[in-house]
Amino acid sequence: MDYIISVYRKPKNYGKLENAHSKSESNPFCGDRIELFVKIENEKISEIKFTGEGCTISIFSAEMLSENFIGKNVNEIKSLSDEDYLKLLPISLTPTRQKCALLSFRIMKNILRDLEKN
Amino acid sequence: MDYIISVYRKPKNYGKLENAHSKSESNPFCGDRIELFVKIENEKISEIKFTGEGCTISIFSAEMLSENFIGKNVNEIKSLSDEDYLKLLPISLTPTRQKCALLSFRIMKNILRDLEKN
Amino acid sequence: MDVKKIREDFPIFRKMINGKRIVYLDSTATTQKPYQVIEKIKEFYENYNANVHRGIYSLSEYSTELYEKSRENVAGFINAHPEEIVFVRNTTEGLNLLSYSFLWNFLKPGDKILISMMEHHSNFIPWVRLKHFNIDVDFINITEEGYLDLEDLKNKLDKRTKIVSLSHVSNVLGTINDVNEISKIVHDNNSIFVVDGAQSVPHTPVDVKKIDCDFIAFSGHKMLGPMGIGVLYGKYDILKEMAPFLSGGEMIKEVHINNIIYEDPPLKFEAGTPNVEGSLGLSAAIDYLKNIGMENVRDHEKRLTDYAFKKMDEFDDIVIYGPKNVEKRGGVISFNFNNGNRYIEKELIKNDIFVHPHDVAGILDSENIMVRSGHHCAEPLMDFYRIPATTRASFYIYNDEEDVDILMDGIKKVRKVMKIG
Amino acid sequence: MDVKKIREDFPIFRKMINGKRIVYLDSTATTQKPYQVIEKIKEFYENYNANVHRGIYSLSEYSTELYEKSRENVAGFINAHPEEIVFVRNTTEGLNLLSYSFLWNFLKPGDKILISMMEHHSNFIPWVRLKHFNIDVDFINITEEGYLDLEDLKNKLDKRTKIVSLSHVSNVLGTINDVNEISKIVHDNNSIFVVDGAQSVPHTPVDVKKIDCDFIAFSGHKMLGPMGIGVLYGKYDILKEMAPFLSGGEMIKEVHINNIIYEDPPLKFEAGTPNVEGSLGLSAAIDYLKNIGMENVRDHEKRLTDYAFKKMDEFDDIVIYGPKNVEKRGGVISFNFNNGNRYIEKELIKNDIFVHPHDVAGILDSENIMVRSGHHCAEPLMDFYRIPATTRASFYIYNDEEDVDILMDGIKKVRKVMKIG
Ligand SMILES: Cc1ncc(COP(=O)(O)O)c(C=O)c1O
Ligand SMILES: Cc1ncc(COP(=O)(O)O)c(C=O)c1O
Ligand code: FES
Ligand code: FES
Repeated sequence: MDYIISVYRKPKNYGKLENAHSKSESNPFCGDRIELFVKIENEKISEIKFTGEGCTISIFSAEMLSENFIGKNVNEIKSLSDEDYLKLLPISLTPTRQKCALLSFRIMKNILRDLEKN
Repeated sequence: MDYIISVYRKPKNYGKLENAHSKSESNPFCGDRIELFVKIENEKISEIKFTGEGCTISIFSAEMLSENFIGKNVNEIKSLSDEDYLKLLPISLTPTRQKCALLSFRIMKNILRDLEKN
Repeated sequence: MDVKKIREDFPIFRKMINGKRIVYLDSTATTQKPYQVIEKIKEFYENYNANVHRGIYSLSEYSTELYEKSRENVAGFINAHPEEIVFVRNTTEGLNLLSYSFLWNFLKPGDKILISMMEHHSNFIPWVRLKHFNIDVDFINITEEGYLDLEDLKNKLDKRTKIVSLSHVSNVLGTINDVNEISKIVHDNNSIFVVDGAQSVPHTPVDVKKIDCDFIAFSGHKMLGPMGIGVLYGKYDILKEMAPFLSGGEMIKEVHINNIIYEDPPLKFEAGTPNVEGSLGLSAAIDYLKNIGMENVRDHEKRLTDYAFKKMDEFDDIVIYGPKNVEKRGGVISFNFNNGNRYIEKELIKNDIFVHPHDVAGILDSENIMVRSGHHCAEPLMDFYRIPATTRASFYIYNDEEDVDILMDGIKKVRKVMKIG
Repeated sequence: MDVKKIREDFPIFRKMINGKRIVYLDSTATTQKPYQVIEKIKEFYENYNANVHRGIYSLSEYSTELYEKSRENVAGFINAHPEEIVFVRNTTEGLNLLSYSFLWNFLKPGDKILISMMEHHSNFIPWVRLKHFNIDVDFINITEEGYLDLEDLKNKLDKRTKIVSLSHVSNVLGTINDVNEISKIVHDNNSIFVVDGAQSVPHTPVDVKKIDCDFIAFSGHKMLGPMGIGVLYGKYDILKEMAPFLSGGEMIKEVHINNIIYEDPPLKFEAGTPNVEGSLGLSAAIDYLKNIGMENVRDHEKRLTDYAFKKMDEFDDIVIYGPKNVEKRGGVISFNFNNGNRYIEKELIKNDIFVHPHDVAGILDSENIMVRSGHHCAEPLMDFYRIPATTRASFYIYNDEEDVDILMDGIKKVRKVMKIG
């Protein structure tokens, strides 16, 4: 828990990126909103940042996501299910809090999906 | 029971009256309708007849009413409550069937009330 | 099907009145409840009760999970998706939801709605009331035997017809309408097909995909579940386009003074604190029915109806309404004592042929036989047959041949008391 | 009031999670149920279950009697007549009933409805939606401390104002609105006064004659009763004039193809099979509350709130919303960790002052303390305070000083875990 809180209070990747793919979505459960900024080079994630407000879990998850996904291949991320993603986090969550954790992951997926469409 | 059925099958006062006070009402519970004809002389009921369709209880009650009330003083009838009336009948009834029994009594009361108003 | 064993699951059948067991023949109005349903309600309030949605603490999370699991169970039961299952109070509310929501953003003056002469008031009044807004309502005829007149349906379907709303099984005649066939006819006309499933979902397998209906409504209390819970199934794509009906808590994503964003279906249609208890009770009832198998429920009722028909043949002054063919009708038997005539002469008391259904029910009740009498919330149908009422006996999984035999004895008593025949 | 003894009546409080008892502080969302209510439901289904109205057999007659007795009990509880008590599903449905029925034959384009900034979504969205029909809706301001601004009410009341609908007690701020006074103001303007009683009827004596409100709506599940049952009280003379809302079975006198005659109130407003179980459960809950005495309920909650306020004073970075004066508020405490400021700066995570209410609730839950977090279905109020959410603890008859102490320990844990203060 201490770890989660310390990450929550000082997330390293909190902030914005210029010239990045970005998307902002809210968690329907609570209305909290996160904006994700993603840069991709050669089908690989090169940079991720995020801003927004949310509970510990949502911010912690956004930070974890950015730390974990940088350097990963786009297709690798696309193939992850919600369950896969939740397993990457070092905590077990009730269904409601899973929604908090999945907020940034959903935004990530939607950014990739939009790119695919264009 | 036999008595009730025999009254029901051959009610003596079934029929219409010319130049009488009359009123037709239905039992909201079932839609059955009875029309009552009442003649009054010197504040006394001189004649009662009725027509209509209904269950055994309602027809039996209408017949009992007409037999019992002929000769009675109008004020006497007015002072009767529903409970008083039900006690006049030689049967005990569940709440729903009480509505059947009270149909003709309610019409009687309404006829008297209308007369009072005019 | 072991009816004696099934009956043991229903605490009410342990009850004795004047030393006799209850012969309950009014499941069309509401069914009795097995202990599995009653105990589920008790268990919920004793262990998990909390308001659902947006609660972060464990009880609330669990309660939400139970509620959504119930929804999945209901969905599976009629082969729908959980997001297509809206919990309502009863069939009546489900049909009203449709009439109001359609009025909000779908129906226009001059549009037409088709219903039939055999509809329950709940699938009648909500539509007829729309005349106030200059929406036309027309009525599909039925045949004397109580079948829907499909030719009349085809004739009355036209460009203006936006909605056709029909009962799957009639609660008076027992008629099983051929909804698969009707669905095609209605959709060929690009109209929406609403099914009143109050008397079908409890008694026979129902597969919304096969029927391809756009909506079906039914009540929990008519299928072993508790009162106060019902279901409206709707195709997701249509639900998505529809205006909300009730509004308030739970059914929104965001609310600001100048901007309200509604939830997606089904939550969009579930305003206020839902009846979690009811959903659980209904789910337990569905488990009970699935365990028996809906095919078996249907077969059992068909057999009982056939048996009752044969027994009632004995009395040739009794007239039974609705189809004679047990393949085309459910286990609902409406009848009258009237020299075998469907239509009844006025001045009833002038003969010793007719017995008022309320008298029939009253006398049967003195033998603990519980049947319904009256217009069964289908007055237009009573008008059609020119009758004030019928007596109705209806069967479910806890009834057996013995019940039919007791009913026959009861009918004999009615004849004796009323001195007819 | 012997809370320990009361708690023994509630089976759920026997439950242990991780060896600890439940500290339930979310009765504003829904209350727990005493065994007297749970057993009443069980007893009904095991002995008397039948559909009400128009049934001639004994079970149905008895079931009808039970249903109408429940209505009488509810009526007595708020000093109304039984014919003025309409059973609905919950407060939300009661308020929707009004908005739809008024739309049908009372409201005209250009008419105005007044609500306030502190309303629950259920007393907000149904009215705001009427803008679609060109009916105006305006919002009465509240003061920073959370009182209704009566001057603003007076200013906004005008000839066009047909309806004023306000909560009696706010489910976020706890504010008790002076409905007696408001009723006079509203009636002086010849407007109709609707009270959302969801948070008052369960917690304090309510006498509709004294208030002289035209309507009041409340929910059974918030006052020890089961889910799926609620009440709309209305003055009989107004109910009589109103258009029906839901239509279908039970609410009619006669139905013919070209003529429908509706029942008198309250049946006119109760379409379809009613929730008899729910009415009985609610009636049992009312018996339970009457036995304690509503004055005592109110006093108890006042005392607890006072006690909690004193304890919370310890933490000077906690801000509590709503009136400080316990005479003018109910036992609902919404708060935030935010350096004592009501309004919250954006970029929350950038400081170590604010704790997200969902984190508060999550950490409290790990100690079996169940509080609610979020916007409490009052987003416009959240907008007013520019906050995303609050944490809310609320009290009822089964809570005591010990619960408050445990909550305080929980709050200390939150501070420690979240490293604030
Ligand atoms: C003030 C207020 N009004 C209305 C409601 C809605 O009650 P229900 O969800 O039971 O319809 C609530 C419940 O939270 C409330 O607190
Ligand atoms: C065919 C049909 N439709 C609708 C209804 C109404 O059901 P509920 O009263 O549960 O809303 C009934 C119940 O009798 C019915 O038989
Ligand atoms: S509570 Fe809003 S994201 Fe977790
Ligand atoms: S049943 Fe109609 S009057 Fe008795």
